[in-house]
Amino acid sequence: MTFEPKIVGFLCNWCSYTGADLAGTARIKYAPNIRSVRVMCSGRIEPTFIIKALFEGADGVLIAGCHPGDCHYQEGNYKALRRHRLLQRILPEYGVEPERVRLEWIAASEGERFATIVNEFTEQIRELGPLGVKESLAEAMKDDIDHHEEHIEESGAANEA
Amino acid sequence: MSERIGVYVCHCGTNIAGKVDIDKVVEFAKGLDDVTLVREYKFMCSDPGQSLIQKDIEDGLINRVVVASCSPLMHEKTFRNVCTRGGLNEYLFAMANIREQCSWVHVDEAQTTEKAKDLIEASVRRVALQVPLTKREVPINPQTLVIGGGIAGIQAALDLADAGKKVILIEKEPSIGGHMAKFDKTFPTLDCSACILTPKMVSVGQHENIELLSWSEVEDISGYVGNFNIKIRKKARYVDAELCNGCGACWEKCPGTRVPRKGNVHEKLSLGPTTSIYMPFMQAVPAIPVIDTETCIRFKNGKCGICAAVCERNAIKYDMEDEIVEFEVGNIILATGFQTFDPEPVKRYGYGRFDNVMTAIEFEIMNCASGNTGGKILMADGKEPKSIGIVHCVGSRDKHYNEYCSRVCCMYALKYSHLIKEKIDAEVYEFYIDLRCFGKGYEEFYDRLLGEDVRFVRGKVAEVTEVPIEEAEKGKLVVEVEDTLVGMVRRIPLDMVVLCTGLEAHESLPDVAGLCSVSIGKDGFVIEKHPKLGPVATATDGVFIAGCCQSPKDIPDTVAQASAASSAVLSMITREKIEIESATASVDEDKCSGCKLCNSLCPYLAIKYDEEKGVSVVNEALCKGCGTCAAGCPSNAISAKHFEDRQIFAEIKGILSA
Amino acid sequence: MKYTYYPGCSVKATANLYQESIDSVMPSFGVELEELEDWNCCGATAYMSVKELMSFAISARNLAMAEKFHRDVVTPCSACYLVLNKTNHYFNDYPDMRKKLGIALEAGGLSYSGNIRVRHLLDVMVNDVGFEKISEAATSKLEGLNIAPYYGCQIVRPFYYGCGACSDSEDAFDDPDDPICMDRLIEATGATSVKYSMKTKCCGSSLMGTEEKQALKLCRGLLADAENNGAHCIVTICPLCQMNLDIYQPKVNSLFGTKFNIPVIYFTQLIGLAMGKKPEELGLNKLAVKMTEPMKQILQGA
Amino acid sequence: MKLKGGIYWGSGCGGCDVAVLDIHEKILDVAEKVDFLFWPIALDFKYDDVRAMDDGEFDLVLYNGAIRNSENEEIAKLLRRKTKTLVALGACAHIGGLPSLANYHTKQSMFDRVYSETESTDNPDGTVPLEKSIVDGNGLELPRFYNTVKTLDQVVDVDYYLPGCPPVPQQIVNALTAVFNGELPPKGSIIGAGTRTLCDECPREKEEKEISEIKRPLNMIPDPEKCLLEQGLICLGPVTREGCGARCINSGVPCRGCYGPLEEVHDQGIRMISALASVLGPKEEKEIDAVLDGIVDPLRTFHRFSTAASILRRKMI
Repeated sequence: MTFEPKIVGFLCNWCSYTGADLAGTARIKYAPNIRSVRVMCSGRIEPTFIIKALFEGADGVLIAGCHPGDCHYQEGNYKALRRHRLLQRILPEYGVEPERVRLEWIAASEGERFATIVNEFTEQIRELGPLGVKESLAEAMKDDIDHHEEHIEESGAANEA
Repeated sequence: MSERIGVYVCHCGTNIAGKVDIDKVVEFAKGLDDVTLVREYKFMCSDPGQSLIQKDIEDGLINRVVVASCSPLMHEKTFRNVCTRGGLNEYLFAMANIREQCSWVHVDEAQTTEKAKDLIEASVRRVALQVPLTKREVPINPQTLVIGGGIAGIQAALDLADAGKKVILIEKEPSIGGHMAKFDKTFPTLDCSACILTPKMVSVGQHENIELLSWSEVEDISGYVGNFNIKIRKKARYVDAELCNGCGACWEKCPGTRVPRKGNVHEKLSLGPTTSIYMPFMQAVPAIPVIDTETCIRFKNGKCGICAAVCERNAIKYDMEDEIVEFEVGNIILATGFQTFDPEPVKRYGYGRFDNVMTAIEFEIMNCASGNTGGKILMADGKEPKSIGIVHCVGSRDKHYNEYCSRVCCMYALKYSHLIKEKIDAEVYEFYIDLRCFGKGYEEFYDRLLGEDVRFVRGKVAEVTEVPIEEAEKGKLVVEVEDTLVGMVRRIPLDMVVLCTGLEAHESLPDVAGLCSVSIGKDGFVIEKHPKLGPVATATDGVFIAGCCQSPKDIPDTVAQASAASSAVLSMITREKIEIESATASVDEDKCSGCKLCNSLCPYLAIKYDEEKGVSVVNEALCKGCGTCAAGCPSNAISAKHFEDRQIFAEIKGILSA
Repeated sequence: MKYTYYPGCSVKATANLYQESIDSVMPSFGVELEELEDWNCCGATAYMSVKELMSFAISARNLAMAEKFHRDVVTPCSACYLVLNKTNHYFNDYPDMRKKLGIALEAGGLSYSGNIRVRHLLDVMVNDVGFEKISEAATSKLEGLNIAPYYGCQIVRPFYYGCGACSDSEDAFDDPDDPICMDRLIEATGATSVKYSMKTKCCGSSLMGTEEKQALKLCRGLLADAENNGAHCIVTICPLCQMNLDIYQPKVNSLFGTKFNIPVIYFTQLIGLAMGKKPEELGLNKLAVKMTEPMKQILQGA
Repeated sequence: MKLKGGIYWGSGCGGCDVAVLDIHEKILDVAEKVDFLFWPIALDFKYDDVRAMDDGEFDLVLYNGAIRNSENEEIAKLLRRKTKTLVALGACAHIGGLPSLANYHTKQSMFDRVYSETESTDNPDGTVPLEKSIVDGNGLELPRFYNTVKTLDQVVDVDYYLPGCPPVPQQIVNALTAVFNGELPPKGSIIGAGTRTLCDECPREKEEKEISEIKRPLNMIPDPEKCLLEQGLICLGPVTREGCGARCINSGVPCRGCYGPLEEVHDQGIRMISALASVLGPKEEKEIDAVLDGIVDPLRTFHRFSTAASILRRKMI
């Protein structure tokens, strides 16, 4: 079976979520790999959400907000941008390709652009392959086993006896 | 505690059911934790669909609702109301968007169905953690602030005042009237501008419900819908408004020169007196002069005092100072208007280099009967021009300056042609890209002009130059233009060129908008609440817009929008109270350490530090619920209601559970 | 400051006086121009409207060869500047064209990533060297000399590196509507720059070969505007502009009955004169319209 | 009757044991109330002595240090069985501590570095520790070195957490007193620390923040009165639990985060990223990057003590 990337989108209510809706109203087809979480403003998006999404199995995360200057709440998108820039610096240290977390400005009128970005991003992630944070963690810990466990079990049983 | 969640899957006719396997989705939803019942229906938003949900709530079968249908932007309100009617708090409802972002945009049925499942699981997990929120109401102060005394502000103020509501109208110039007061005639009816505007200005000045503050600026705005606190700076006029009777003795004797008395005709253009103490034009309201301190001899070197000497009522007060006055209002109407594009940077049109290249507003003033040319059309040297070119779209529809169409230039250009033809015997050329004559009576006006011997040349003017090639071009301004209808480049020698400078938001707008937390778009105009359905409101409750601060518009549209804004304000005042956003941020004071990190994050200044408690607190009346502070709070002391961390985590888990 | 030098065909032939002045002046400013080996004609502006793909392809060959040096390409010719930049622009902004050009280059064993910046020598002088250095080097200030800076129409066109068709890109080195960098350069030599309207107007370019009368008409306008505004001479930055205004000046006079006698020199020659170099060293002896008496006097005074 | 107590160190530096001794004369009060039956750093007892005890015989065991190898895990599990109350003492047991910075490497890469690559290593035969080896005919067994460092509660159930690197002695006294008086909070609580972040007890003046340059303590002398973060120093105080008495802050050194995050903060380091980035001055990408360039080794700075307890826990392999 081919690898189908799982992509989580965090979209701001006023521009990007509306833009994504517009892609729907205009019946523009795009890759089904993205599932979006709606927040009121891209300024609400915490890096923790992104890390959590990666941990829970996302292969890529798309953050989308209003274009600079167009934020419904004036400046939330700049906060999103700054958090994204800093997050990008630590992802490689985790062994996560920074391209997996993408920030885009998508206006309410840019349904077509939303679809294009999702398609492009899906293909990009497909090329990068699965991320598999949990699998990697399990793999990294598979030999971290205490061989004495049995011994303790036995001695515990002996005590009880 | 386990919740009883009801999941309602909508077919939306075939819109969803055509792509999503409803049976599979229903079966899947039944298996989710806390889900007690799952129903499907053809149109969930229809009356029977809504009743299904309402009945289940009333029967006590469920205490949380998930509707899987269209976008929440479409029907969230509808289903929230259903919950309320059923007796369930509307915030115990969540929506899965399986239409706009699922069935409508994907091709493969199996994948679309899988996505629908994931979105439903996310909503189910989320709704389980949602908490009831209470609606909040604040009272509305019936007084209104109108910023800007052009025709938009005048109309809005009069509408409100006539309805018996108090209005504070502020204008930064010495008189109200705005741009309209500078016009001679208005298109397409050729009404005399002064004749229709002056009575309105006078009404404003005399209205018992309007407090007019001219020569004043907004200093500060704080508070929130229904309860704004306003600080206004009344600039010193140096003339006591109580004593002055507008007799004019002062400016008749004033030796100072505000508008140069030497120089060519175009440089000397003015509507009112050219002296340092002046009224901007003779019909000014209030009819009280003001001293221009930049040019007043008294203020420059203390050596004059003529105006004070000639004033019989002793109204001149050189020691007057700016005064700050404060008001409380419930609503604000922004009507800051426009300024015209400065064509100087468009070097190829030669404005500033050539005497006889003038802007539209200069041409208006020259045409105005009450101006100092007496409405005569003259070249800089005082002679009558024999040929005039009118260049459209200067600074408009141009990626280098403003991309938008300024909407009024085509029509005022046509008006100019008519006025020129009426007043003098000159050839008139209109250089246009497209003629946009869309309003009532506009196309007819254009048609009329076609019969008035005006030369229409379709093409964007490349250049206005003084360098002659042919003999006939010597001593003339030459307009070089590609006539796209003829298909050739033409050089047309002219005596005078009028640049149809576009409309831009007034330079004072960003500051004022900032004070009311209203956003400015990249075109420089205020972003309205909705471009189609909310054109007079803004994203900030209680702040409305009228006229050219929203976009370029003509007088009829401005007046219509001003009336719309005032009726929106009236509707607010009449209901006396307003519900405000429930999904706000709130600070857990037990967790807040008072680090003040969040204080600068709020665009609405809703977060303040409470010195006594040593914690930051959110003024929920000001909070719009963007959640930026919650994301920035290092100790998780701030939670964004309805978008709490745990709710979003649950959603993420749900999305990725498959 | 080292650059890859793309001289273009003109300076190797008719405009060798331009090259002479470049060779004479540039080393003093630390500008090292390393000529691109095996360069070919850019196709000039005319070819582009005849065979677009072919013209881009031959132009792209130069860019591809220059890429391995990772330096800016500098050309003294406005036409080369325009064509190479336009090629870059089409290569970078039109995926179809990029593909086709990629195939063409591959056939020649070359490849291009689109990352070479093409600059005019004037850009290098005013932005990399700077007016201050020029002013320092101009020991013989040309006070009293009125010079009309002639930018020509090609350098100000909006095909700047990598920016699509926008003239307000930060890569643009001067205002396309109202360029002033050469005015400032003239001031730096102590001379006075003449303000005139036609400074960015076309000289007729290659029309001189096909529609001579039209081209001469354009030259006449230019010369007239410069003269009316009191110019002693015209300074240009493009071999074709110089040739049209200089060599064809007598023809303009005979056709239109005018009496123009305005020397047309290159900006590098101007800088050389201000540095006190001998006219012959700068190729000034090869002008068709010789330096006029008033000019000579000012130069001697300096 | 005296209580039966034990103190154990897993992968740690011993600082926590010393912190216990640092309660000075109060140790006598403790000794009056508690019989220490197991405290490897101070008293000679054997694992077998513990194994011989009844399950739940200890009233209280303080476990400090992270879980780095199988021995740490084995004894953690043993003590869990033998005690009524198990307390994770110190940052390592609580959130992984400094040892968990090793999670950005693998066992192999660390062995390579330590046993062959360091500049001072002289190991021509490439000898590395083996789990089983024969020396002079005698079998020798070493615990297994884990790939991933864990917190105590990632291997056993923990009753209470006493954070800090090391915990402040007074907080240890407070916690022990609570045990003696039977005044313990609900299981799973943090004891010996506050409920807010360090800024609450930090005496420095705080204003609204806008940071346009990141600085390092070695390059500046901070204003003694003002918030360190506002002065451009990366201070983890805003994301770190109070309780230490702001000891570093008072010495002009920014907080490094040893007391761990507040409840419901899922990831201390990532939280700091969000908070810090929120209050940076610039809006343009290039300018933002220029400010961020000032942060040396951001991930380890933000996760200095909490890597093992962070969401991703380690570098992917």
